[in-house]
Amino acid sequence: MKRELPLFVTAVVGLFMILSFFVPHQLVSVPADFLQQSAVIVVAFGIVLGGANLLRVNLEAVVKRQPDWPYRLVLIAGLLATVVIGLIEGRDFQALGTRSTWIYDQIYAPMSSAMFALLAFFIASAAFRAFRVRTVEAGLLALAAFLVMLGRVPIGNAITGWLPSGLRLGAVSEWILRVPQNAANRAILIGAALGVMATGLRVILGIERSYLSGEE
Amino acid sequence: MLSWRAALVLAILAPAAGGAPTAARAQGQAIIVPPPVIQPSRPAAPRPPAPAGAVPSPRPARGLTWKDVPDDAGRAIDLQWVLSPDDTLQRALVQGYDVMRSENPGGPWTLVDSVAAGVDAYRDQSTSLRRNVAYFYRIDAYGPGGVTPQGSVTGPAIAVSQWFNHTRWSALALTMLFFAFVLFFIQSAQGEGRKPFVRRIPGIDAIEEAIGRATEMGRPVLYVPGVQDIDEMQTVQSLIVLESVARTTARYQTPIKVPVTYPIPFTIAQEMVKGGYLQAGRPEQYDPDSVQFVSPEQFAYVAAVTGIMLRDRPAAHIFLGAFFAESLLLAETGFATGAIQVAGTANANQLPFFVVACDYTLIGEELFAASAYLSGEPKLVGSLKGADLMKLVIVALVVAGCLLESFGHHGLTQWLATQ
Amino acid sequence: MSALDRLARLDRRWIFLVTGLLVLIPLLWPLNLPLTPAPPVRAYHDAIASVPPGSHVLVSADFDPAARPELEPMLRTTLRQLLQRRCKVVVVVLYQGGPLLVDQIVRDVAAAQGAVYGRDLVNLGFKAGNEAVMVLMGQSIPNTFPRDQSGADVRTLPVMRDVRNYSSFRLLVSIATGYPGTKEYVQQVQGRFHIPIVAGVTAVTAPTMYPYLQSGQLRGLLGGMAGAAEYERLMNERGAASRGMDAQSLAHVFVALCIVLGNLAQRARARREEG
Amino acid sequence: MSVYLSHDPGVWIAAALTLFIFSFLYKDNPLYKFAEHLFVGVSAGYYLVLSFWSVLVANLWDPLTSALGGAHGSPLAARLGDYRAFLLIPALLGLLLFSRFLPRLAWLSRWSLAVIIGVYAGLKTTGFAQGDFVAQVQGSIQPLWTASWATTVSAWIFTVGLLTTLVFFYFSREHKGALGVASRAGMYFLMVSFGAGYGYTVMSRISLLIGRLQFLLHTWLGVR
Repeated sequence: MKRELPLFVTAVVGLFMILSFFVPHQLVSVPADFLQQSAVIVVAFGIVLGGANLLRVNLEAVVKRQPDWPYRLVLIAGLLATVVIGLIEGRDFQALGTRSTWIYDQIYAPMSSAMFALLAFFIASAAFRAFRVRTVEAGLLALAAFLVMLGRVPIGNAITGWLPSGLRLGAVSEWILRVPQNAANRAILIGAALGVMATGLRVILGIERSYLSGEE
Repeated sequence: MLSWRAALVLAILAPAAGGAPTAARAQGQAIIVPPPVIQPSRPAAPRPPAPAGAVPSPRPARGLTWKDVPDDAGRAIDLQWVLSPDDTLQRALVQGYDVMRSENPGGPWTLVDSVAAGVDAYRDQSTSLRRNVAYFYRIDAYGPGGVTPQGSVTGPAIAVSQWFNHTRWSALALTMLFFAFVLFFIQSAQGEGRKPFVRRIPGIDAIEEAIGRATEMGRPVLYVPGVQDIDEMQTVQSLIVLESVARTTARYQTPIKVPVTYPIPFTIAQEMVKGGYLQAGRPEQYDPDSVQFVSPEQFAYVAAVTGIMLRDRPAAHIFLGAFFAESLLLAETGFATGAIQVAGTANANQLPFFVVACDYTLIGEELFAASAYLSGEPKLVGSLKGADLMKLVIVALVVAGCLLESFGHHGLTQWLATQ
Repeated sequence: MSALDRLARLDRRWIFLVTGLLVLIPLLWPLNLPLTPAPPVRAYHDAIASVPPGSHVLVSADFDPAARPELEPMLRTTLRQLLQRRCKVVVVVLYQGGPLLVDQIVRDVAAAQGAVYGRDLVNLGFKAGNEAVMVLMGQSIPNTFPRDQSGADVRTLPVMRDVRNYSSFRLLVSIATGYPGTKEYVQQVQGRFHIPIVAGVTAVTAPTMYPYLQSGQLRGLLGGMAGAAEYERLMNERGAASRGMDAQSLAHVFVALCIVLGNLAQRARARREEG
Repeated sequence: MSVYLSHDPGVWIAAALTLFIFSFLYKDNPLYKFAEHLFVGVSAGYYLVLSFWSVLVANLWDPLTSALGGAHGSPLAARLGDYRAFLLIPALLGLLLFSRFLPRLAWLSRWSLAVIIGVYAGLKTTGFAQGDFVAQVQGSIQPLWTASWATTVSAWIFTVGLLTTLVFFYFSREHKGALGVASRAGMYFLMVSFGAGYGYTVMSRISLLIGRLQFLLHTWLGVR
């Protein structure tokens, strides 16, 4: 029962949500909307659960003096400071001039951007080390990358300015994106949509029941 | 022929084009009742009484028609009217129109809303509108010279709730067809009790190979279930695959590390790994800390995962799920550590980085096939067959559609149209 | 050891260094290469330019600081174009890391354009729940966002007086970095509520948007910093995106060069190992 | 070119943290580890506070207290967007998640998971059916003969690319013979698409670095 009833709930809720996509009547659309609201709320509870868990795991690491415990302390301090300040500042914690805003602007945002900026370096390094042209497939990949990369910046058109406008790098890269890229992309989208729908159906009908596995 | 909806959109997009509505067709039964008694001050209207003299009050709007908005829960009524002849740019006699509503042709009237001059359509979906109630509508033109009620009222207009959204016929038909295929193959695979044939998918086979390598080297396996929450089906799929992977690592007695971004998938990932160890008959070896909640922030997560790669040095990296920009950081850092890497995602724009920097990549649908393929269970594999049959239907649809379009027939395209 | 051989063993940190310098130098000494707006960019600009003055436009700004260099110039220029057209702008944020950043940009542009907050535009702030929120907005926006970013009751704001749900808007502008973003708007909103959508996305997501552009589900598209710069060009501005395009050009050439050199080096090594 | 250093301590902290993260490019080091752990802690805390105020308080606590306080009639008279006392259900489901801290009651959290998974599986199934499946199929249908030869050629290449790539995803047969040829062509289209994606992405990545360098140069060092 600990497993079957929840599976039954998933099935009922899932089928009802599918139904609500096709049936606008209030007897269906209002409960469906309520279920969506509920899911949003439960997920928010989950975030609190996650925070508590993070705190527990790292406190344990500090208490046990694991090798990297001083860094864990930094993590705990960051977490607690952000949470406590945010809760004290109340529902307007995001207003201008609050401490939460300061933490966001001076700590969270710069680090997030800096991590993201590392990608610029990695993309060059990946191009140098990993783009191995040994097969026709890899050759096509490299060629398309080469053309699109240059075609997307002003310099691409500048160096092919002597060609008719339809053959300049900008136009060629647009064509690659619009035709072959688009075709393959669309097949991926359609295939993935079938995958999502099949997985969704299997989960809803409890055929793929394992998301509620573990012991009884 | 222009559909009513298209006409409405056109009318909205070209408000000042001479003022003639494109298609004012009476779809609702407009009954003409005697003109209402014009009172100098109407209780519901916010407009001040007309100043005497100076500017003439505008001539009225006319030809008001209504239509119940289709495919909804009886929450809205569409109105359309013919602009006042004075509603032109040259003669600034009309500033706008008041949409008036009453449950009685004789009033009392309440103001629903006002629209600007040049607008000849309105969708009444105010919260005060109730379904299955007969309403009467009137459009009052107002300007500097005062307010002129429409000469007639329209009604009774009733918003009715519908049981089926007709714009979704094609989605319904194709979804049901697909579900029927999947269920049929699941059923027949179950009946026959043997696994239907599925071609080899190298990327999925590589997962076990990678775990084997890690075992030989005595190093852990890193499993990354994407960076999205549980509302992403790729995350759900990845968590399902995680159980099979955990079963294999349990059998090989190789530690597994699963850093997770969101709490709900974290909770499920714990269940999955535990379940995998249970199925492998080694529940005592399950380490609750092998699954680790990190942070929903994608780059905080990446920072933590690259930390694991550099410090714990797993020999196999498995990235399955929804990925965004972090795919390159993960795959390239992983490449540098020399680990064997298997990736899979349906996020088409991240596939290039995985293809370049990983040993094997599951592309799009292959990710969704992974759980069925790995489990080898006949009924799950059966669902792959259903998807395959659907692909043949799609090929047929596209070919037929292209041919029909080439010969100038647009029926199929219109049937599929969702907008 | 030949030069190519040495290249094959090159420490990746040298590549990091060159990349950094190629981006840094043009920021200090600009080259001012010319820009030509691509058709999807022009369509984006024209879609906004054809919204009648005074009508409402919904702007969903779904990005965090990480996507700021690409999407902030788009959001700024879009808000400027909308406010100059006297459109009523309603901003929402569905992406988790974004609310504060977006609020700063919105207030900044509003102040510069002399727009009055609450009358000409409003920022409804963030709501968690991804697509579920998008669908909820289709029922009622004031119910989904009872309070704006600064906590004011939205029903008291003049700009929200005529706003009920998607049908109150002439156009939806989705400026988005990932999930939830443009794709979800197309799936959940465009399909259900039939509102025209234009989008500004990062260069990464742009190729996946082409199918939607071709099928008419998107009316216009800005892709990455180039899209932002070309849009600035159409608006006759020279903003942050236009200034960054020189660094882009050099870096692109370098990455292309990396592919060629990497392969030459690898081939040389392979030949030597054979021989 | 002139330099004018920022006087804002916040900018100095932001610049330092940026450089700590960049130090990873040289190698993993204590400064990077410090930034990494601080980032994880602060970001998790930020999401917690955000969910608390913008969902738990705004969408649950506020409507619930006003409904139970009898602010507008019966607490059970729910309507679209206004669920009153029914909100106790998600509140209960949310609290059940915390049963995971009590091993003997941990199974209770499955109820919450069951509802969440049901809602999203159902929502996604139809969302993808309409947006990615039907709409994409419809969008792929185009005339194969047009007045312009360039459009016609593109239409053929597009259609062949789409169909062969779909064949690549066909699992029920071994890819041999005609199927093998088609699937190989599909593979080529996929590779061109990945290459194009890689090339297109470079711009995005460089943009981010430009953004950070602009911050360091202009905001922090004040280079004019």
